[in-house]
Amino acid sequence: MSISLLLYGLVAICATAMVITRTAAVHALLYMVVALLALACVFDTLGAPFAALLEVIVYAGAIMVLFVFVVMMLNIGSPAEQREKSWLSGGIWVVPSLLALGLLVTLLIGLRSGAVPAIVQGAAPIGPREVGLALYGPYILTVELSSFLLLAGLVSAFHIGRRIGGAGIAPLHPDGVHVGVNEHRGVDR
Amino acid sequence: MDSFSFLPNAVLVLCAGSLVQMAAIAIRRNVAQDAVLGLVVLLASLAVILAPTALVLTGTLPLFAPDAWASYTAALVILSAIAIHIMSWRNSVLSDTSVGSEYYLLLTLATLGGVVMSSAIHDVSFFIGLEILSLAMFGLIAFRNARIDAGEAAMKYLVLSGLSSAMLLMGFALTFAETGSLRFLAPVATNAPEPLLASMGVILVLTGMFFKLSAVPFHLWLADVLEGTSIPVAALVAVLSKIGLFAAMVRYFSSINLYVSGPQVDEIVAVAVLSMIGGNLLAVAQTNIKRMLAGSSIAHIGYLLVAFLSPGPFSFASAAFYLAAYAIATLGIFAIIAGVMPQGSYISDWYGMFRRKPVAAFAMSVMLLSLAGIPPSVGFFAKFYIVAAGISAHRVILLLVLIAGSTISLFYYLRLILVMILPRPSDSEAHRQMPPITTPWVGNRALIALLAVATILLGVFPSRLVQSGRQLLDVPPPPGPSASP
Amino acid sequence: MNPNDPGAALAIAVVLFVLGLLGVMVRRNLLFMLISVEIMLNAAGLAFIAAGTRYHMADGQVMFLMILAYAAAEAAVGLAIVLRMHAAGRATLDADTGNRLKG
Amino acid sequence: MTALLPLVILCPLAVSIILLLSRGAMPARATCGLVALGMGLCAAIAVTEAVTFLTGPASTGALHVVLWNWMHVGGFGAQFALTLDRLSLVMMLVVSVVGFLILLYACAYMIDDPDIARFFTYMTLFVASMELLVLSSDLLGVYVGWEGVGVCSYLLVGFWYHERPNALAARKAFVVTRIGDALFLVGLLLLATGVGRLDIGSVLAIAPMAPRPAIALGCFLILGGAAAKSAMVPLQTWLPDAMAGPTPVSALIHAATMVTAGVYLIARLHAMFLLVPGIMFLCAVIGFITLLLAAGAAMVQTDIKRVLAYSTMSQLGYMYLALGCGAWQAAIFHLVTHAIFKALLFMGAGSIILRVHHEQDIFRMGGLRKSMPVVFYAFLAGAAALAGLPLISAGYFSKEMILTSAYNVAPLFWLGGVFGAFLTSIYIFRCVFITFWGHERTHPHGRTTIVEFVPLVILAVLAIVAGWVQTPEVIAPMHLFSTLLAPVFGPLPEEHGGGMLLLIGSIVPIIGVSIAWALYKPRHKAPVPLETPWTRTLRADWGFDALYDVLFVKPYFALARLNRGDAVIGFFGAVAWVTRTGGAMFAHMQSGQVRRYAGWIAAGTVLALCLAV
Amino acid sequence: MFALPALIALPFLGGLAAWLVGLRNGSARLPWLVSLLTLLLEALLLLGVTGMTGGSGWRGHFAMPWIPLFGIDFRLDMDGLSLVMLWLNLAIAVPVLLTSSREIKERPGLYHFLTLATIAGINGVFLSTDLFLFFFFWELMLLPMFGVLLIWGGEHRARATLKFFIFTQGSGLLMLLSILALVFVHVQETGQLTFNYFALAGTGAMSRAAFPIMLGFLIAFAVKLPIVPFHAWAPEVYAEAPNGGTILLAGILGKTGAFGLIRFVFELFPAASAQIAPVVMAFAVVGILYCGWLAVAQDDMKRLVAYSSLSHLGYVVLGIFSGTRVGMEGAVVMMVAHGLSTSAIFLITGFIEERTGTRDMRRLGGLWPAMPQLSAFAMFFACALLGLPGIGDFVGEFLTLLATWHVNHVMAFFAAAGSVLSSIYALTWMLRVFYGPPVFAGEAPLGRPVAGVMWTLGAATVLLLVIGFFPQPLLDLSAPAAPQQIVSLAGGAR
Repeated sequence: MSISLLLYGLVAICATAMVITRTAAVHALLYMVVALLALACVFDTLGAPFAALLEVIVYAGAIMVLFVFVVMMLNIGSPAEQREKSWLSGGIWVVPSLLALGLLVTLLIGLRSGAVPAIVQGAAPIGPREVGLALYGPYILTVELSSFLLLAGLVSAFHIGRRIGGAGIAPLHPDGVHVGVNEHRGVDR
Repeated sequence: MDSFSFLPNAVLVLCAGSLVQMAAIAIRRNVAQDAVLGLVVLLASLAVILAPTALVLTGTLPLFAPDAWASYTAALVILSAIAIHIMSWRNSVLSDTSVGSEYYLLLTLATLGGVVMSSAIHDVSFFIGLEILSLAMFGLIAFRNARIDAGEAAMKYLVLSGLSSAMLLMGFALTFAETGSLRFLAPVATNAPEPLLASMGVILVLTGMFFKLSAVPFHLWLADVLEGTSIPVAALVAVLSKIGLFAAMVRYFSSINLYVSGPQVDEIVAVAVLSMIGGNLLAVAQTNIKRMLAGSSIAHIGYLLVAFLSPGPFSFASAAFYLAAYAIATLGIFAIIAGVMPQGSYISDWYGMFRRKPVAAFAMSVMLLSLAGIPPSVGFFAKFYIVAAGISAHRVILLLVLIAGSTISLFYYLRLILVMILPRPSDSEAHRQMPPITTPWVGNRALIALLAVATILLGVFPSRLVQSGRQLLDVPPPPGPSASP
Repeated sequence: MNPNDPGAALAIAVVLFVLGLLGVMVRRNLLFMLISVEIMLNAAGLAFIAAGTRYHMADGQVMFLMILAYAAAEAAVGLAIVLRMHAAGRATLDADTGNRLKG
Repeated sequence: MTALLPLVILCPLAVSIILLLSRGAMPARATCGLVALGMGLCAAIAVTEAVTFLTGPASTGALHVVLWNWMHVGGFGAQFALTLDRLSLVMMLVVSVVGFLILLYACAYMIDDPDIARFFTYMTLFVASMELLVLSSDLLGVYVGWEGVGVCSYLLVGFWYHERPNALAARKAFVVTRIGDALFLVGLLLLATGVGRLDIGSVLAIAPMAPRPAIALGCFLILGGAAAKSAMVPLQTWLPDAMAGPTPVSALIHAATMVTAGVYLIARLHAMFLLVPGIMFLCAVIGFITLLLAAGAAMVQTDIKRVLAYSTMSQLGYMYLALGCGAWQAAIFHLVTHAIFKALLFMGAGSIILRVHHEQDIFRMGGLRKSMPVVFYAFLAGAAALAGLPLISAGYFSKEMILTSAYNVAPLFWLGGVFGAFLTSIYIFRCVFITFWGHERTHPHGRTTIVEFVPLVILAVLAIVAGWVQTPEVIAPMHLFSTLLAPVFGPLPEEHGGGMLLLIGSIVPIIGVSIAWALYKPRHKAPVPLETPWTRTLRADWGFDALYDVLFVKPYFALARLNRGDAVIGFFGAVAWVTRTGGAMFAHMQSGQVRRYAGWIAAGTVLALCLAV
Repeated sequence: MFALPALIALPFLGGLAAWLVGLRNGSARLPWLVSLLTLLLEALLLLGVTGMTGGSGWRGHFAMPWIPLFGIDFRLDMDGLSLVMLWLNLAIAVPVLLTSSREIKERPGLYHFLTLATIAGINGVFLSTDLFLFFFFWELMLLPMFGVLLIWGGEHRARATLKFFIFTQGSGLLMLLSILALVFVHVQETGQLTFNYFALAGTGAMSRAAFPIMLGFLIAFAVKLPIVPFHAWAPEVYAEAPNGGTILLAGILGKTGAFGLIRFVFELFPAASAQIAPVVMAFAVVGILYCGWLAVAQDDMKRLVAYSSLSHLGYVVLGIFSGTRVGMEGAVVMMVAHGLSTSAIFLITGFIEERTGTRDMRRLGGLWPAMPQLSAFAMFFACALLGLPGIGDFVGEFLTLLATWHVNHVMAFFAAAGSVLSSIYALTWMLRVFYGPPVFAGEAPLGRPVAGVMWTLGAATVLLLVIGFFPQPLLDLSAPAAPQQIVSLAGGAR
């Protein structure tokens, strides 16, 4: 079981590494789906089948699909890939890698020195039932409030997306300085 | 679990209100009607804060604290929201009937997020409040459809906010892994020798908080966002979100002994120093008034952190007072900009304002002096209060930095006043036409007048506010009712 | 290694988290940034679940749900912004160039 | 009678104030009348006071008039009080009488000047200050007069302010003497600290009990102040330039009174100086050097007033020599005779200058003997007194008195003094011969008025006969002057080698005059000034002026000019620059690139985590 | 009872009235009259107050609670020192307002208001004996000054104002820090939270933290005075301010720093200030020489006078830090005399600027024949600058030097050498402006003298002479009362 956990984890890590290094968006998204599926397996191994399911359904199923839609809408072609390749070359990796490495090392040190975990031996997995009880028991307020979170996201996304069709973007002044009149026009329409 | 939780009245009212607002939009779009509705909701939520009773739900986790600190900061958040609401009205950006209604809805939601945060005593409620606010802010920041800047600002904020939220969550997760509790900072209570993992978690949490507070070096987004978005939203970013977050931060650390130098305290000290110096230096270099205010805002967060780091008889009271002073002055400035010269984003646009709009210029000067901490404005007493707190906690080095920072800040505050007094130089920037000057609508005028009068009156007679503040906050806010984790 | 030891899972979470962070720092394409942020959020969720397992508490999964909700909402809003910026003339989704807000 | 004493100061002061308030509206003649009246009154009161004092009961002691309490703080007190004793009596008489005569002369001299009111405002103010200086019983009061005369000197040197050189000379005169004043002031601080008050009587009473180094320092500082006022080396450079003022000013201030204030001061404090022989010796050396240097410089001057100026310095050198040798009576005696004959010389020169179109170069004069006989004889009398022609001049007796005392201290001093006298007789008669003999090179115009004549004649007579009040034992047992001052200075000490010295002292001036005649007797060719590098240096005050210019004046102004913007302000400017640069740096951090921002966030977090680890 | 607060309120209200009156009809006459009336009333009030005598050196007292939670009172006390400073303030105010009508053409009402508000603030500084209140007034008196500087200042006023603002406010914050530190030390020792000057006096004297606390006060006052390394704002501000503002700044505003040094640094921390006294005195001596030296190089008349003013303030500092009674009283006399003489000189330079249109001495010269009376006054005040005995400045200079000599001979020597430098710059000023061939030729092209200016100068002359010859009443009056003298009274009041 521990082997499988590590295996799944390794898959997830490799897939994620592929995600952030791909030049083509679609490839990256596919690797992302792989990573998410691997993670779902990790969840399941950890005894969280409900979370694993949600991971597959919501993350891989909904969110990633949303990304794919957008990629399709934007129609990013091969010139974009070339550009991505050029962006990813050279010294651009150095500083971020160092920072990431620093973060990784420190966090891993923290993990190693963590207090001995209070492991509940042989416990049953925390299934949907337990989660449901928790959600609609002690966390009922949280659930209610998260609906407002979603509402805020909804309204925001709706509002931002709403104007795409219209010609609501004011042209830029050649020198990049906004002219007040333009703004007025853009607004008053 | 036979635990129980309070549900702050304001949260309830704001939730219900936002639903009503949404329904109203769905039924019939009318900006004026929706705006009034939003204002009513905000006022109602303000009114219920003062109500002595609070809803108590049994069988739930304790998510909210019903204490004075929560009421005070919630009231501050709602009052800020009301001010933002008032200055938004007749804003040229929002006068578009097709989208204006959502603006007020988002404002209500943002207020909800702020209020939730300010009374949160649990990681979950804090996270939810934070994200309600963030999501509402994405929409609000991007609200200036007419300009690409708004989109860019929203994008930057979104990516970085996501990053910092992830950090925050990682931090929560690590502390949870270490302590098994999602209550605010149970680790300190449970584990006597501070475990490394938990303290790392706290540091990650701090990253998330500092990002939202825009403390150096997590501040870089603020200036861009303020510049990119519309003025009322800038006020929201600079004031409302910070009040909520600072309130939560105070509560999050209320059980840590801030006297003892640990990694977290060291980090906060370092960040406070950097913010006071960096924010002011940043503001000095700016020519854009909103970016300048961003720098100023960063610096003020630094000052607040000094109060935060000075446990003692004055700590929270001084922070509370400072929050109010900062909110009054900053909101006042944004209200004036919004009312008088919504497009006057460059400092040089404000030349000769004392001749063109003497009252507004005077009010602006009062606000700037308050931010600079010069009597007889309330900012002076606030700074005095903070320095008193710092002195009583022997934070001498921090205070020296505070003074250095304040001295730098004088430069840019005064420069703006100076620009308003001086006539426009004939040679420079002659090619650029001045943005038009408008007359603020009566509500905004009343708002400006109220804030200006409050700035001076509270500066001269701070006694009452201090008194009530001290009564409210005599004891530091507890992490919550004494329920077992 | 104890199979129920969530330490390994936490380590995986940390690695994923760092990879996500690296992605945000390295990529210039907005879309990849959003994906990287999703990775980070996901890693945080994994950490919660792992921690929840350690104490055998459902709280970790509840937290994961909240994260999920936020990730979904954020992705939606983020993608909306991406679309809008694209429509506004940012053909390349490059977050570096064409910045008008700086200094 | 004590009530009258303040009037000596008050009369000229009142005149000054009236003239000031008149704002020049008064007619010139009325102004002159007022001045004559005021100064006459002053002189008359002074004489009356002197007579009453000498005949009165306290004639050997001192008479104190306390005017008012000036300040009294902590342990320190100072009063405005006047003291009349025999020394101040002599000084008062010199100032009042000579002053009266010179002002009378000035009435004629300045009558055509439109600014005559201003002139007399300053002049009378000067007299008042000088009277205060000599009468004050408190050293701080002396300092008031001391500075007052300094300012008046400044004002009068720069009286014709239209010309920049005059103004420059005035500033120079004041600043150089101010250096001495500062020393004097420090000396006062020292005394005030030690004594608690600056009352001369108390100071002198306590001085013997004070630690010697302190007294030495105090005496040194006061000597410094006196030396600057009296244009002694090394602070002598201002006096020749100060001749830029109207000639009566030179007569009154830069010959008769102000420059001798230092002599008076040291004589006044002689009891203290006696305690420190080293300072006395220094004083003598200063006088000795000055008398030789100035005499040398006077040899080659071409400007008649500068000749007289250097002669003044030289004569003051004699006085300092006398002071240094402890010959107080001799110094004061020479002071009095010098006041008479030098005032006479200056007024004579003034009359000449007035009539030859303000020409001051003696080589452009000549032959004035016939056209201005009265002036000629008066000038001759003065010159004789200056040269110390035996028996027929006042200067002879006083100078001999000094030389005799000097011989008793150090024969070298005597030798130098005699050499100085030799030079003196040469240069003054060079001046006389060139000016009054030979061809007329500038024709005088106008007439010398009676108002000018009267003071000239009176002083000429005095210059001839005044010396007889005090003669060497060898000639006549006449000791009026030393007897007069005996209560102050004690009896005259026993002197040795009187006869021989006297003989040499009497012959040397005659030789000098003869040499002058040989050199400058009337010839066909007009005399021209000697032009060699040496004479040029000598003429320019031995190069002192140039040296000081290079050493002090130029660097002072040039460096100040260089630092005009103030380096300290520059420092704060640098701080501001650093701030701005820092601001720019922080602004630069905001590159607008999201991933950079993310990088900063990560960096902050990593650093904090490292803190934890 | 209410005389002391009235002293502060009256100018403020009068100024407000002047402003309002000026708003109603734009003429300059009415505000002028109103402020004149205000000054008259103030003078009467002050006259009444002068009669007040209390035991123990404190002559008047007023107290009411303000922010009781912090132990902050609205507390005013007056001793002889404050009385002298109040009179000086009034004396300086007269020419400032009297001559305003000539210079201030634009918005005269506002000018009168700002000036009078400054004066009110200064009065507050001189009277307050609650440290918070003191700080409040300390900052408050500057605000209107900034307005004066900004609205009516010269060409580079923006820069100058910024400098002034940053220097004074920055150092003020340092003082705030010190005040609070002192208060908290007091709290730790007695458990009583109070800003009362008298209560804190004991703490200040005793505490081991006295030295750093004192330093904060010292720096704030040193900036305001200013003492030399902190003087960087002064020349520019003096030069750029309108003449009324310059007079106010040099004449009285700077003196608040000296007042603070006496009242707060020296009386609160006698031991600590005695400890640092040699250093401060050394700076003062350096300042005397340095500024005296730089004054000579200036081309701008006002800058020259500014530097001379800085040089003279060195004597004040010397006197105060000599730690002797002689020095203290000498410093007070110096302040008064310097206030009068510097104001008069700035009045003169202002008048010259008004008439000739320039302050640049390279373009001036030979003014004496054109304006003989003014020149005569200039001569007199130049003499005051160079410390001519018989003029008030000398008394102060001498007493401070005397006190310095007590402490350190070398310093006294160099300080006395400053009188040589002062004579150089004062006479250089005369030389470059009034002497020499006339640059502005003609009979009287510069117009007739103005009676108001001349009378003011005459009054200043008379006052300086009176101080110079009869300083004793001033000396007797100006001795600061020790805070310990009122401890019992304070206990009773609280």
